[in-house]
Amino acid sequence: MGADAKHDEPPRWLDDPSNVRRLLRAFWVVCALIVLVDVLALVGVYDKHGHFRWEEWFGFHAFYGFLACVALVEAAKLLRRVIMRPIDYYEREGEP
Amino acid sequence: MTLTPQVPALVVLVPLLAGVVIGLVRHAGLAWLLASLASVTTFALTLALAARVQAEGVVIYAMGGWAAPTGIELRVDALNALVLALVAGMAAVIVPTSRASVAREVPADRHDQFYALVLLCVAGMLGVTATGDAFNLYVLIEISSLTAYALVALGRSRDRRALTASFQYLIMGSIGASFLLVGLGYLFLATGTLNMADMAVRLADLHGSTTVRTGVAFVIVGLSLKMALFPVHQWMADAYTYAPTSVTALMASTATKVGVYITIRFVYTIFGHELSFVIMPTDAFLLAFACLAIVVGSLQAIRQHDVRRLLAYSSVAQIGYLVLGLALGSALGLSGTLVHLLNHALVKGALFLAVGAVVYRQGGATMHELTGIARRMPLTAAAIAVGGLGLIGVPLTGGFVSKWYLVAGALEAGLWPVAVVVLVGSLLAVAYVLRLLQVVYFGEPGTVAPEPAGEAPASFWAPALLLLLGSVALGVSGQLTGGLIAAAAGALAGGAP
Amino acid sequence: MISGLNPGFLLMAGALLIPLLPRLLRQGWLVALPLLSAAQLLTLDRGDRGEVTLAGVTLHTLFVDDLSFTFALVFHLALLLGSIFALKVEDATQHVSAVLYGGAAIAACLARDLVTLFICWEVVAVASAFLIWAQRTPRAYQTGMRYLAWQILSGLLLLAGILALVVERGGPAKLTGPLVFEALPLDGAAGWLILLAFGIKAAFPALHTWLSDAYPEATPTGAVFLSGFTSKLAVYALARAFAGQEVLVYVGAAMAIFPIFFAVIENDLRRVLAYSLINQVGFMVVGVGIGGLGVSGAAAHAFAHVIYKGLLFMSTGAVLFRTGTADANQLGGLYRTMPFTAVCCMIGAASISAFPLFSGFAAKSLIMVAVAEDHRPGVWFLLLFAAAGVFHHAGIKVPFFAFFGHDSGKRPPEAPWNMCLAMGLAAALCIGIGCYPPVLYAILPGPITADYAVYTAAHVITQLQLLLFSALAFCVLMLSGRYPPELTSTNLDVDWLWRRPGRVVWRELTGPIAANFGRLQALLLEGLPAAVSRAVMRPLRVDGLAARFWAMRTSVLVTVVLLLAYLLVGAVHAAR
Amino acid sequence: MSLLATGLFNLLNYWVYVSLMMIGLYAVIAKTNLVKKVIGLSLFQTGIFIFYISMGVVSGATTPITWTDAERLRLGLSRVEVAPERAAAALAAVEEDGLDAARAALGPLAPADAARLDELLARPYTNPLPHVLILTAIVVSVSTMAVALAIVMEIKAAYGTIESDEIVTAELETARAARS
Repeated sequence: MGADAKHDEPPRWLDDPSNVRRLLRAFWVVCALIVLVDVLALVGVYDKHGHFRWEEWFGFHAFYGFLACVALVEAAKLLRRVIMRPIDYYEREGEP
Repeated sequence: MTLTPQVPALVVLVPLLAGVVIGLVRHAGLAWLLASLASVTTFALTLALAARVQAEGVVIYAMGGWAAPTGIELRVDALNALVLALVAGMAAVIVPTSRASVAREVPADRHDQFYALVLLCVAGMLGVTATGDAFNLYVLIEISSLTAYALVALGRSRDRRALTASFQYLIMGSIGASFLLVGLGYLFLATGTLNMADMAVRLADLHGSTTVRTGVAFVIVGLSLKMALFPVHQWMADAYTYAPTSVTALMASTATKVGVYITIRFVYTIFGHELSFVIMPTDAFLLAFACLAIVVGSLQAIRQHDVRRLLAYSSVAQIGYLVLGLALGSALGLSGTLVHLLNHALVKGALFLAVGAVVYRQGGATMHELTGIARRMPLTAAAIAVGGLGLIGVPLTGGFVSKWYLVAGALEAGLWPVAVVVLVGSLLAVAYVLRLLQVVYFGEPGTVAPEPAGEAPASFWAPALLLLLGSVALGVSGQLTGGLIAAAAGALAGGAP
Repeated sequence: MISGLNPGFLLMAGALLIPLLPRLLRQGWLVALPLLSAAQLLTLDRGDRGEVTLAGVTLHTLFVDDLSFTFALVFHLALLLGSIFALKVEDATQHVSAVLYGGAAIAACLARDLVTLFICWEVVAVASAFLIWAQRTPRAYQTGMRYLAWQILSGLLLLAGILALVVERGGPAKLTGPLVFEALPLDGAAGWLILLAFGIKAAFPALHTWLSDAYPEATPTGAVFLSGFTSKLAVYALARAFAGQEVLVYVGAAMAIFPIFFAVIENDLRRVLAYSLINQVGFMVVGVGIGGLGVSGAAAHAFAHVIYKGLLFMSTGAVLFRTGTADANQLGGLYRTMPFTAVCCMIGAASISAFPLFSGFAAKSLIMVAVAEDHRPGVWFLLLFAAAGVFHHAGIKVPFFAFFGHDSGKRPPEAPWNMCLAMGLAAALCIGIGCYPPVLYAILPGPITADYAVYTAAHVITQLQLLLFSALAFCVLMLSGRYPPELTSTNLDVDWLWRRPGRVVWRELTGPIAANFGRLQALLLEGLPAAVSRAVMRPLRVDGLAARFWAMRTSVLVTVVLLLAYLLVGAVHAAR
Repeated sequence: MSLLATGLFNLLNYWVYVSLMMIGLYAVIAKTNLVKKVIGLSLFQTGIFIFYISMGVVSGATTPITWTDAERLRLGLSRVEVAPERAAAALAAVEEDGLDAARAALGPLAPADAARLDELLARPYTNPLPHVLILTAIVVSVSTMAVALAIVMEIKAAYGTIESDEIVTAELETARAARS
């Protein structure tokens, strides 16, 4: 099982913070590109054939996805204040 | 003179005489041998009798050649042929295989007495079932009960509480029988006969005079005690817990069933539909307590630590089902009762045999001693598992068929709450059975119990599995339910829809 | 092979052989059994029927159509993959219960009449509970009991519904043919009872706690089976009986939404997966509620879901098996020594998030299209929110916290070969279905055809926008430190209601009755008028203990009371 | 008042039976001494015996022994004033033609004597069946007592007491000891 062998192993590519930064930078670029693809739809290269009118808006899915996740996390943090209990909550007092 | 016409009498006489003879032999091995022979012979006789009933209809045998109503007659129809075969069959399975557990649980100098008592008890139960005479019924009930008290008391070498349990059983049993006696007295007063068939005819003409109604009340309450119907069930829990395990196996599978049989006989054959259900509110009375029995019995079972006690309380609930079916007053309900009667006898007998195996190996049968036995005693564990599923009424066991009938019967009668009680009872049964299985297979959480030395002798698990096979056959084959049971239920419910 | 035989019965019979086989043979049998059964399934034709007579009751045990075939097929896949994953488990009880469980689920979705369905429904309930108890901890025991109580309640409701149906159709006597399991109207008690029964198994909101409570407590291999069968069987049953019922659309939307909030703050990764399972089933329920294309979408989604959710539970199971924990805050950096598991986990994550080229994409878009075509903007918005959310927690959180993130220093070996094999196969299926959806579409029920075009530019681009920006949100929140830390905790759910106040009430109400019936009797007796009590009852009192002699006294007294009551009632009855 | 008196005295046996049963039941319920409980049970059953015996009673009946007409007539004649030769004629007639002929041969009697004789000749006998039954029930009851007392003796040997509350205490102590 989890033998702690940190010191003997060769360093991994991901262990290098600069590589992580590089990875993130690539990710920003990809995100920017995927929104910009919508320009093609605006100029009529492909058809969005959305069922709702807001689906045709520029970058709608991207912004909705971003906002949804931020809202989700912030709401969950609020939820945590209400429902978080110690791990043995039910065992501790619930038992007769 | 061939013996064929004498079969109805022999069914009772063989175990009775064998019991007397065994009481004289004073040799444990010989006693066991004779008892086994007698019980197997009796079983064969009951089967022959059942075949004859199926071929010829009601078989009537006048004791000593005195015709009824002067003489005492044995009267065997489809219903009691079934119960006779059940009682003798359980004895034929349990008595021959009981040697190891008796050797462990009963003092050596009492073995001959033990087997003699067992056979007398069986003879009493068979007699009760076969007789067509009401007073004879009382006497035979007392023969089987008196021997049963003594058999329970024999558990004292393992636990002295068997004595107090036996004493309680004796007091309650005697009061029950006395109530029955009083009730029969009133019925005799009103009808002037003790022959059941005669009594039925004359009661029909009396339209429930005060005397008759008093008699009915005494009989029903007395029988409730005898079959351990809630709320007069306490004696059973104690007696089953402390009696020697083979005695418990035998009694749990036969004694209360015979009680239910007598109740059916009285309510349907003797009192008849009008007196039982129209003039007297027997159905409401029995239904109410049957429902309570199912719920409270199961709840009490859930909380038990000793498995024999758990099974005893489960029996309280199961008797609730039996009574519920007969109180519905319809062919469907009665079919349910009869299938359940057979199924529960098989399953409970098997479960108590399996528990006997645990007692044999572990010295006790609390949850602690059952912890994780599946690893070393897989066959015993399997018997407990299958038996438990049979108690719940899982499909493929007879329990499913009987509960199906009961629920259908309740719905047919428009009694929604009763159907719900049956279902809730099954839910509670799931709880106590799975708790048991959880302990048997995975061990009680957080405890370590002594590991058993190994599987118990075959004489424990083999008969248990045999009985369970019977229960499964009951659940799978339509033969039995279509044959004797339907005939019996149909004939009894008679005019009722 | 055998005409009219429900393959589920083959599996259930085969399960009983397992404990009797020696180790190697058992492993072979575990793999061969689902294959044999699948072969039986594939030889059956659409419209095939089968009957079995049990104790005089004829059960209509088999009916094959596109809907039942789809579910039966994917259940076989799940059973096969799960069996391979669990091949090295020594505990025969787990194998027996897993195969019984899968077999019963398969038998249930091929059942033609409601009675057969009910029987299999109960076997599913009981067999699956053992996969939780097999963890053999006090906690697992308690959880298993709660789980089972819900499952049995579902069975009882189903039975009650069936009985109500019999009554609605004129009683047992008027019943001529079989009680065919078909579309049921929601206009009487029967329909609602059955819907509720299915709803429990499908983890409808507020009826869902058994799932999030129990799956994380199951054995590492048991959770794989659990994730496959129960809730999907419920989806099948809903699709069969209640397709197109408006109410399911709203229930499904709620199901898709609420669990993701719990998933974000949950630390136990298997519980995160359990919540996302509810969320995914929510999508399916919406599809069923819309009907038509929605049912196709639900079936497709269930098919894909069984495989990728199995894969996710397998990878977290492998982690749990190797490290002994599935808590996010104790894991991290495992990609170093468990690279294969990490890759498989990410494939599963990509599938559940519906990345193009993964199976979820081929399935989920059907449901989204069905919602849109049914003109339900509100539901559409909610589902889109849920789709973003599920990527956020199941797609990113699970692989990230287990295999990357903060290095826990744990260096467990790669999962055993059989686990890797099972995960590899599941991953291959996820990609296979994602890359070539027509194989899936070909078997689906409903109006969908194999040439349905799911890979349009618009679909792919909008989906990528949604997912990548969800990921962006995760990155931004993590980098800015606004992401909630992983904390070991119990998060309350609606089950708090019955595990805390409900439990107290129950104990107060039933405890005295059940544990000490004798005390109740004492209470009743002492409640009698004081004079009577003093004169007659004093000898009855023993120090509050339901001791034997005391019980005997009360029994005798109760007998007398019974007699009097019966006589009195009889007299009143006769007087009327 | 007279109604009450009739109820009380005509049904006296039944009142006794009910009282005995109640006393017996009370003893079973209330007594802590096990032997007293057994005595209570015995009383209870004795009550039932009286019930059975009472129900066989027919007022003014003879013992249920089979008499021939001649024997019955001879008994009757011995109780009334009648001339010996008429008695002889009657006895001869009863041998030939039965009771009715004998009664005719006897001729007129004093009214009191006639009524007396008629009653004696027609006298029913008590129903013997309940008495026979109760003999059996008594045997059963005796056996029950025997078993009960045997169990009480065993309890005395095992617990050293036959007081139920002391037995309960002993059991509780055993249970407590086992727990600790």
